[in-house]
Amino acid sequence: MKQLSERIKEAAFGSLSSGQVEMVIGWQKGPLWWQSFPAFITDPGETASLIWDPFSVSNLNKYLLNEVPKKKIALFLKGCDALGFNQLLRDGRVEREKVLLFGIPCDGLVDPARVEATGLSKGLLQVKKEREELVFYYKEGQRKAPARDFYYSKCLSCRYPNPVTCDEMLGEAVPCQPLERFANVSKLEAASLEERFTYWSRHFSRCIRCFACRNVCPACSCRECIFDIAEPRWLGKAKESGETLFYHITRAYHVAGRCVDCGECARICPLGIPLAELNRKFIKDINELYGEYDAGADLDKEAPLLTFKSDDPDVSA
Amino acid sequence: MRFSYYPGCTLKTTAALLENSALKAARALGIELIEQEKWQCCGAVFPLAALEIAPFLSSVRSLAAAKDTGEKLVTICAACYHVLKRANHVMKTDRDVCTKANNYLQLPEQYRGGTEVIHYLELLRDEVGFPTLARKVKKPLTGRKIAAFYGCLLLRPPAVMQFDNAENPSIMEDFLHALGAAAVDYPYRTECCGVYLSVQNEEIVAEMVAKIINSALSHGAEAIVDACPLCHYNLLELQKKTPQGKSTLPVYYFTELLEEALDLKDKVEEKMAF
Amino acid sequence: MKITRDNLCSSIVKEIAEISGENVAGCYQCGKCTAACPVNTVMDILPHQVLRFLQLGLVEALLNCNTIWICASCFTCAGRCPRGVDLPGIMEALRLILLRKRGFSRIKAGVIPRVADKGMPEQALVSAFRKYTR
Amino acid sequence: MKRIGVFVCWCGTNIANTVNIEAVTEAAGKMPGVVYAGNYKYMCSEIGQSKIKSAIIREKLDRFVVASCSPRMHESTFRKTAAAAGLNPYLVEIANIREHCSWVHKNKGEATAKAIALIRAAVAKAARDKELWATQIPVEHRALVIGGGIGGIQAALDIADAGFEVDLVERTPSIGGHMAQLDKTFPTLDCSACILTPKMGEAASHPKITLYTYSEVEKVDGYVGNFEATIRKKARSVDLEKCTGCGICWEKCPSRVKSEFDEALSMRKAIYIPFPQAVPNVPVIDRASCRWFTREKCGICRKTCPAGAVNFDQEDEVLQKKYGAIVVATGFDVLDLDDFGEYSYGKHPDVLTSLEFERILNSSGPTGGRLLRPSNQSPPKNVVFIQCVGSRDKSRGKPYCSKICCMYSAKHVILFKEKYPEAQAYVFYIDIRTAGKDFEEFHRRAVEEYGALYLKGSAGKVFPDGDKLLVKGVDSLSGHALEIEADMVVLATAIKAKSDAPQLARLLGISTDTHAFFMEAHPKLRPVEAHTAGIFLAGACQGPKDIPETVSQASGAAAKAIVLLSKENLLSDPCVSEVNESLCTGCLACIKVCPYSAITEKTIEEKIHGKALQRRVAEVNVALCQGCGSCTVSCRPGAVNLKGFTNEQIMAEVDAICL
Repeated sequence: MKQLSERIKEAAFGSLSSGQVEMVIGWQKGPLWWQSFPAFITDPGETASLIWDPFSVSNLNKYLLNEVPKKKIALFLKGCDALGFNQLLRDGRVEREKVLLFGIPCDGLVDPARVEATGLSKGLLQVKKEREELVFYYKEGQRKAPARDFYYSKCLSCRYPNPVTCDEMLGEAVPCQPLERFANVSKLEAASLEERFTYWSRHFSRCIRCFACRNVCPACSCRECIFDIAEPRWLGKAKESGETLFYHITRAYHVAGRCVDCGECARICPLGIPLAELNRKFIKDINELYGEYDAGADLDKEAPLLTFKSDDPDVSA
Repeated sequence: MRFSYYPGCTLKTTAALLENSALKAARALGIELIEQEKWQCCGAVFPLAALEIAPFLSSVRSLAAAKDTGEKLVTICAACYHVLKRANHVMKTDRDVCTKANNYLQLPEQYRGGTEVIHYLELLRDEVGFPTLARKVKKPLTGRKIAAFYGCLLLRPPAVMQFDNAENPSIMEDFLHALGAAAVDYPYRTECCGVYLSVQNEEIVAEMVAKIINSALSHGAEAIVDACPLCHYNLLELQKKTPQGKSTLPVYYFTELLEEALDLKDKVEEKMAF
Repeated sequence: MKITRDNLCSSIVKEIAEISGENVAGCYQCGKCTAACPVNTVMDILPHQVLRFLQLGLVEALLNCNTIWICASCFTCAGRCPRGVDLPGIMEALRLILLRKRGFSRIKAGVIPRVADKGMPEQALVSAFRKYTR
Repeated sequence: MKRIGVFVCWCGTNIANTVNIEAVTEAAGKMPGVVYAGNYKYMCSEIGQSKIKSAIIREKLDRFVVASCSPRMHESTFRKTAAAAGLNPYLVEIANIREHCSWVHKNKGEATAKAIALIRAAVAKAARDKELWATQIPVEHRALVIGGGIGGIQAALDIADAGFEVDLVERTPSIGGHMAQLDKTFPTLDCSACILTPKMGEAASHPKITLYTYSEVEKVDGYVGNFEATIRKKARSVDLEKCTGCGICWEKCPSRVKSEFDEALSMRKAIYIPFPQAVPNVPVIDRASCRWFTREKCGICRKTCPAGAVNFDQEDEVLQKKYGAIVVATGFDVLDLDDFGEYSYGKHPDVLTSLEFERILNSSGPTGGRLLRPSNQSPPKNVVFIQCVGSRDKSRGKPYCSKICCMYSAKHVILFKEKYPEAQAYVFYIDIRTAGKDFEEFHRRAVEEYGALYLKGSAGKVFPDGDKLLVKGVDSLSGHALEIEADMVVLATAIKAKSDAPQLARLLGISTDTHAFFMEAHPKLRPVEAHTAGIFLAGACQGPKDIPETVSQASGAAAKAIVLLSKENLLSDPCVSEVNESLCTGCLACIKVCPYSAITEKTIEEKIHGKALQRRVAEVNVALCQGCGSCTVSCRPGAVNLKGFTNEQIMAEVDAICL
């Protein structure tokens, strides 16, 4: 892990100081043990502050949409981020030649909530990863625990831990042992209509419409989101359950066939709504109807919902 | 008005009533019906087989005799009318049969269908005229609801008989109106009464007659009138053998009503009383 | 049942055509004859079937049926036939073929006195004889 | 504030019997923006329209709603009314209270409520209507006719006679199509070649017609008035200009293959003309069976050609040409009988399809017109014709009626009996369908004069029985099961769409029905037009048809094409899509869903934070756009809007009904 951090610093310093790029987007450590924030660095001298730790979860590539580079921007991509980057590329929202990509193989990141749930967070100063274990540092000393026990659930079912695209890979490829990702979807599918409606109504009733799920999503890259447009007013402003339902269902449709299954929507949700399950239901259906398709994985493969073939199944039937 | 007249066997025997009343009325209307000398049976049925020549011959003889006088040939019996008219049609249209018939008969002059065969009803309609007839009525049959029955022989086959509109005839109703009676319209008036089967299939015929009588009754008829000795027998006799045989409907020849309306009936009875 | 040109054009089929002067091929089996027939309920072969059997050369069945004797020659069928087929003439031909056979009479003379009542018109008796006996 | 008028139509009793007109008019008068509401018995009539016009002037209406029948019926009528009163025609909305309301409901109260809701939606939409203006598109004055059968020939001649250039593209080496294969034609029995070949010659020599035989249309771009087609002229390997058609080449050619034109009943050479009257009368080399091309040996044709016309090095030629109109006349195929084993087709040489029988009857056919049994070359005495082989058969064949079989089977009976008066013809049929001038009479002749025994019913099986065929069938009229010993069995095989019709449909952007026949724009009122503007249909490619029908449809299609070609400019419907570039993210999903290829990518430059930034957006070609709206639903940011049916308008309609 330390070695990877070093390589990130070197890559950032190298590309900035050579003038190859005008900005590097990476991660910096915040004041608390679980805080690893996005960092935007233009001065080669500041590259030493960049880090890679088990909390570098933020997907950096959506920041590209706000930057207007003259030259290139350098970016660090985890496996899931690479899928998102490809989707932005496919949607015409980024230009490949304006970006220098450093790939980071990643076998999983730590969910601070799980650390808190075990009580290990009390007095915790710092967490580091050593091989398969996490080392928890306290004033009094340190404790160790198996790393996988603390990973985000989205990481446990990750199918692309190694970036599918990059200019330079920083680090060795990691093995991939994903858990079954549709287990929850199948369980929901088996439930009755009423049970499903209750399930989602209960979750959505907590939604505060902060739009974090949309903002973090690499498939949500519109210049102006329809939910923000005043005329026509697609989405009412009032906190009304129908409007909330409309927002989430419409968003699920908008990302259908383009969702890269990075799980960021669910991770970012401050209310813990399992939004990824909604998207995974679409992925499962698309796979069953049109054959396996992983958005962002292969740029040469036709997107099933954007192509018409005469032998497409008749979904209405 | 002078016409050749072909009576036929039935009119001289079982249907004498038909002939007597018809002739009496004719006299009253100033019509001369000259009965043909040496007339023979018309053949009774028209030979349907195209190759049969012999059954034609007696008809042709009468037709030729009428032609000699230059007069139209009048018949009163519907069956004779049917046979004579069809035989005449064949003589007119079938070269082959015509030649054969002439060869058989060895007539002084070849006969080729020149005679016009008319029925007594046509005589009343076309020669006398129903309006004239109406004027000559002395005792109008006012208030009498009478159903006319046409049967087959006058009407069919339509292309040959050309008697009236075969599916919707009106001559008998017009006749009834001329006499002052009310004509009852009912759907069975042109159906077959089945008389050709009466000799051997009485039950079938009784059923056919029942349909006709019931149809007339249900449309308000108080009597039925016909123009054919065969229908007349059938309607009169076989309605007694139908399941509803009890409520019988009086059956008249059309000439009987004519006689009555012209007020000739009493005189007959007077004569008979003498 | 085997259909051959021989039974389609047998001598008896030709004879029927000759006697009746009709071409049975003219019939296209609309069935109007049967629909119009006043005695169709008591026939064993319906009028249109008579024509169909003839088209197929199946004369034997027709010579053994009661239909040809029940036909009252009322000419309703012929008057309404859209093909101008003279079915009563064909019935007559079938009857004649039988009547021309030695010894065949549909009505025996001896029966008449039993069935004929006094009022029966001569014409009914004559026609019965003309139609049903040799 | 908008000044909206509402005009409620009774449509005689069609609407008035089910909808309370007075209540609807009163409710409409109170809707937001409505300043006038009235009703009339027939709004589309002259009187009705003048009522609208005078109300526009009197009430100073700036837009109006007609509550009447489907807009497909009278939208254009009322747009003209608006124009006549000085309003932009696109400021008119139709509320369909007939098809969507009175015709589908019985309860008057409910129907009235629904009519009011529909009008409220139309009023809400009308309030957001904007003036729209049609643009002009120039027309290319040349027509493309695809398919060189009788339909294509007729269409080409008619268009050319009107003075327009026509390119006639035919896939096979000669024009003529199926009609060239026929012997005689029903119901007049004139010789097919005698009436067809003069037309073929006329097409070939017409100064305005260019024939492209042995050629195929590979690609069609563009739109009405401005199509651009790519035509591949396949290498004939014979020079069209040099060849005199002397025939030495095909006499000498040693390769023999089955003749497609003779339905494989005879052999042709590798260098061949399909039939003696072929137009052009120039052979082609079938490279797949030619020894030179398969083994690089032989070359006899080149050596013997006195004109030096044989050219083994000839290559395919690809042309690109522009056309204003396209007539599709690609004809039909006959059904493959693999699924109909009971007829022993392919098992016994004397079981033939009707098209094969046609070749055997034909004097230029494989037997020189002598009607003989293929098995032993003897004259047939008993021939059984079986109709509806694959037609009206929804399980193994086609559910539709092939339409021509009743008539050509009667023709076959007559031609057969003319040759062999003593022979017997049997025809199994399910129904006889002879709708057409002199058709029934023709069929009756086969029955009455030629003595064919028509048997209502089908054949269950054909058994090869020695050198005979035993046909087991039924006469359902008499109720008799039958056996007929036949010398020949002729199967009236179903007609089907060309097997590659769906590909051509995709290439042209037109639609097909469930049986792959090309779809007409309206089955009754627009039977010769495809759904795509500027493309017309002729002949059996649209559905089973006989020659007279094909010819009349071809002339109809030609007339429609001529109307189009004789215009200098076309007015385009202004109800087309437009892209809001500020919202467009450049994902270009719209390009992929557009059925008319009307959307392209373009790069725009904009300034962000003082820096010039280039980005891609979608752009609509208004001439190509047909206003279907597929792009608008594919656009996630809602950047594409259909003029006249904008998202704002649709939302306003939904709100007016739901809120």
